[in-house]
Amino acid sequence: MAKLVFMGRLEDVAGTAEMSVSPGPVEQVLASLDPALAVQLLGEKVRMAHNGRLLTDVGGVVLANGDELAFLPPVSGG
Amino acid sequence: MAKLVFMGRLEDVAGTAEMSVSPGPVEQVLASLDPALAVQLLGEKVRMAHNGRLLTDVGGVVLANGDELAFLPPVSGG
Amino acid sequence: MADARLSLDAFDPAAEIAAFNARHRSAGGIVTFVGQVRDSGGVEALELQHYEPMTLPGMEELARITQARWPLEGLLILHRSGVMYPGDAIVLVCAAARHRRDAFAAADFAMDHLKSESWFWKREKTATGWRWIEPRPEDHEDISRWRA
Amino acid sequence: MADARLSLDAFDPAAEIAAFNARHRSAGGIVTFVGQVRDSGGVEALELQHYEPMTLPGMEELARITQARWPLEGLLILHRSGVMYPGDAIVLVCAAARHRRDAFAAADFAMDHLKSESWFWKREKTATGWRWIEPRPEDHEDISRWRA
Repeated sequence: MAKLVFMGRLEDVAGTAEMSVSPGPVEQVLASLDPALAVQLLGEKVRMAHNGRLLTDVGGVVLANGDELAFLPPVSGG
Repeated sequence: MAKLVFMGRLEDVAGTAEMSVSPGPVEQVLASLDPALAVQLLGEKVRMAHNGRLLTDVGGVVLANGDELAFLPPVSGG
Repeated sequence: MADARLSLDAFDPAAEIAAFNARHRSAGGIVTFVGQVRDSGGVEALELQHYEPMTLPGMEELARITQARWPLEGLLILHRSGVMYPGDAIVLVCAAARHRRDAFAAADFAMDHLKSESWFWKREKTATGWRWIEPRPEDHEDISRWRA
Repeated sequence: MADARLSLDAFDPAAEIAAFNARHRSAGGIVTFVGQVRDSGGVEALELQHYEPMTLPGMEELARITQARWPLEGLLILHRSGVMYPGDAIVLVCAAARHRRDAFAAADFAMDHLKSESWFWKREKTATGWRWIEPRPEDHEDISRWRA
């Protein structure tokens, strides 16, 4: 299985901080989610990180077994 | 008597931190000093304070008994 | 020389500053910034979330960039994660430098970047419940000052 | 609210910062600057002279101006006079504010003015003896930044 991680307000939208999903192309993984959640995850201010590395484009990205895909809304620290 | 106070490098020039002088107009007090010292005290970067208040012009200033005239070279704190 | 730390528990900024100062007694100047949970505006608690694989590495990279940009003798970047209460310290930055202006600029730069480019998500609890805090436009203006 | 102090004896900047922080736990941000005698360049000792009738009043006036210019929740300006050795603290400025940028600007402003417009005279002792330190051109440039 692969893991999706929802940070910040996306955790509230997803109703969970993490979700196990079947491995496969990211587009396919997103298509399997609740459409209301998928729309939020694909918002223009949301960035994605694959195994801790920022993605510039999800096209062609495939989640393997044990992979982690994080959805990162705008940050605010300090 | 009145008192002259020499701060910073002017103390080295005067050879003392303070000096008692006879009361009177500042011009007259300065004229009574060693000319080499007076030249330094009248340098354009030296400011004067009469009883703790900065003078903009010494013209007409008279030192009374117990007065203090301080000579303040450029400062450097912190 | 640079020290970046993510603290999951409360820390004492005064004790950290004392330790930093003791390590840098030969520096000309030390600037510190402490950010704390404000005791006003009805905020009962604040939570900061971090993302384990990215948050500390990002802070370490920020420390590296800050040190590359100014000649520093020491730098500490310490950030809390978790639930905090009014008066609790959120963040501490200490910069030691030979010259005062370098220490001020480095601490200011590090804070601007922690505020709007580090991997933290913040929510506040008030009487009406928890609310996620979005970055403010000022945060982006602050950081744009450094892109000369 | 503002606190200006002239210290004729050594002070512990970390203890002063801890006390200041404790008084301002509800402020959003606290910026501190500590200036110390550098442990380099062959300086064996540093002496700062002050002029009793003007130095502390000038520091009090600087504190007043700084507070009038930025919305601060607290301000401390503490300056040593006398003979100091490498590692000794010379000056401490602490500024607490609701907003980070105000605290940074106020501390920076106060330091620039202490450096070149407060009534102190400084001399250094090296192997060749004591030497008076004149203000540097940078000190005047630093202060001119605030005359907008």
